Amino acid sequence: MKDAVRIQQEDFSQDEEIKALQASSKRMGGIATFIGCARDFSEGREVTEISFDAYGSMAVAEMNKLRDEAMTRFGLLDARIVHRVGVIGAGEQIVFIAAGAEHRAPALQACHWLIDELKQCVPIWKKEVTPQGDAWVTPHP
Amino acid sequence: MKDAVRIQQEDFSQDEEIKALQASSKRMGGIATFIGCARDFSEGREVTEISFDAYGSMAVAEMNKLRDEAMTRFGLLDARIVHRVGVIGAGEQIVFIAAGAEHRAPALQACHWLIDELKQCVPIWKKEVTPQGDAWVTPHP
Amino acid sequence: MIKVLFFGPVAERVGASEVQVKFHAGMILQDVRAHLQALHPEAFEIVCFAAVNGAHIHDMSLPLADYSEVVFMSRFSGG
Amino acid sequence: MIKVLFFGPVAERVGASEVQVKFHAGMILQDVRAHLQALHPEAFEIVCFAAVNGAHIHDMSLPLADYSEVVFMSRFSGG
Repeated sequence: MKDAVRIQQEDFSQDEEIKALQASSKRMGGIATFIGCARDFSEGREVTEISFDAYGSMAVAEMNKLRDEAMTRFGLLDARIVHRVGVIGAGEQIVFIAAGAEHRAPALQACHWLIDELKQCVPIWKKEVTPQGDAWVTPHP
Repeated sequence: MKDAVRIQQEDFSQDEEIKALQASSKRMGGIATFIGCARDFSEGREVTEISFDAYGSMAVAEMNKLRDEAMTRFGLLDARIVHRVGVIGAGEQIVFIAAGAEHRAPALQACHWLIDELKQCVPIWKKEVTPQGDAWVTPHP
Repeated sequence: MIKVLFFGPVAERVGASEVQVKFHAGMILQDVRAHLQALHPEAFEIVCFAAVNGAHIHDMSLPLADYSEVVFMSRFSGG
Repeated sequence: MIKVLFFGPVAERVGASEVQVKFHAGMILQDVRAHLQALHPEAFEIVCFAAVNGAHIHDMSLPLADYSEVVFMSRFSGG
């Protein structure tokens, strides 16, 4: 089975990830997921693709820390985090988060917390490629 | 393409549902999903399977109303709701909700709102089948 | 004729998923409810909601048309 | 030798994803930062975080060991 936390170039399958998550416990009553996608339009500019750079070893370590903290904080049965790097076309999937718990509320809260924290703590940078040129994205504080 | 709102006996594929959701707009930056699963244990009893009964026509109408309201209330680009009926084994998927928006917060909030409302408003009933006999589930108020 | 449907735990207590109630002029939802509640008191202990032709109805004084579809339902437990 | 890595917008402004800085006894993180900032002022305008051997470091007076891996990073924009 694939690792619960990964950085990879290739696309991922939700069906596969959910199956891996569910395999950890039959007591899982609720699974919340978040998928971040490459939009074809950002702040008034057309975006043809997005290119990601990552400090890979630290990014994976930080994602594992977030997963561990979410498991404890929300009492999850399992969680998975996958982030793609390299060049991603408009409409493609970028990031996947799944949180599974006995009941729905902690799964949904953990999923929201994980994507917010990932954006704050994980050393990954995106560059939007537009017909007018490339631009690294400056996150809103 | 399958309807965005459905009641069906057969299992569903997240990959297919997400693809259908994404097809509605390339401006979709965030997709939140919730999957409800049949647990093998509930309130101290072992559960071997869950059986669902539904007032089908009204359930689909109510689910469509919820989808419409979520689209407006959270400014979604698209949403999908699938609920299975019939007999579902422990560990299997019961319900699927997906909400897609330009940004992550409304997608995550809409997904949480939709599953909470579905439990309140949609005429579906579950019976837990245990080694000690069957019991209709009485929801907590 | 009024078609009355039951689902889940209510159907189990009634022992049927559909019954017919004879229509009469001026009939209101409460008439159907009172008639069936007398026959199936245990089932109606858990009835919380009613629907007529697929719409939630809170007002039991709603006049019914002949051939209406009426449903008496317990609390939902889907999802 | 201290290995210094750059990523994303910082790497673009430095014009390299890796540089070497000569180690000396008693070296602290701030020494490396000051040295590189003088060479690449535009890149360091957007530097917000530093890491040493894969861990976030807020204290620029951290003593460095030889062969440490140091990274100066701008705000993250993943997800």
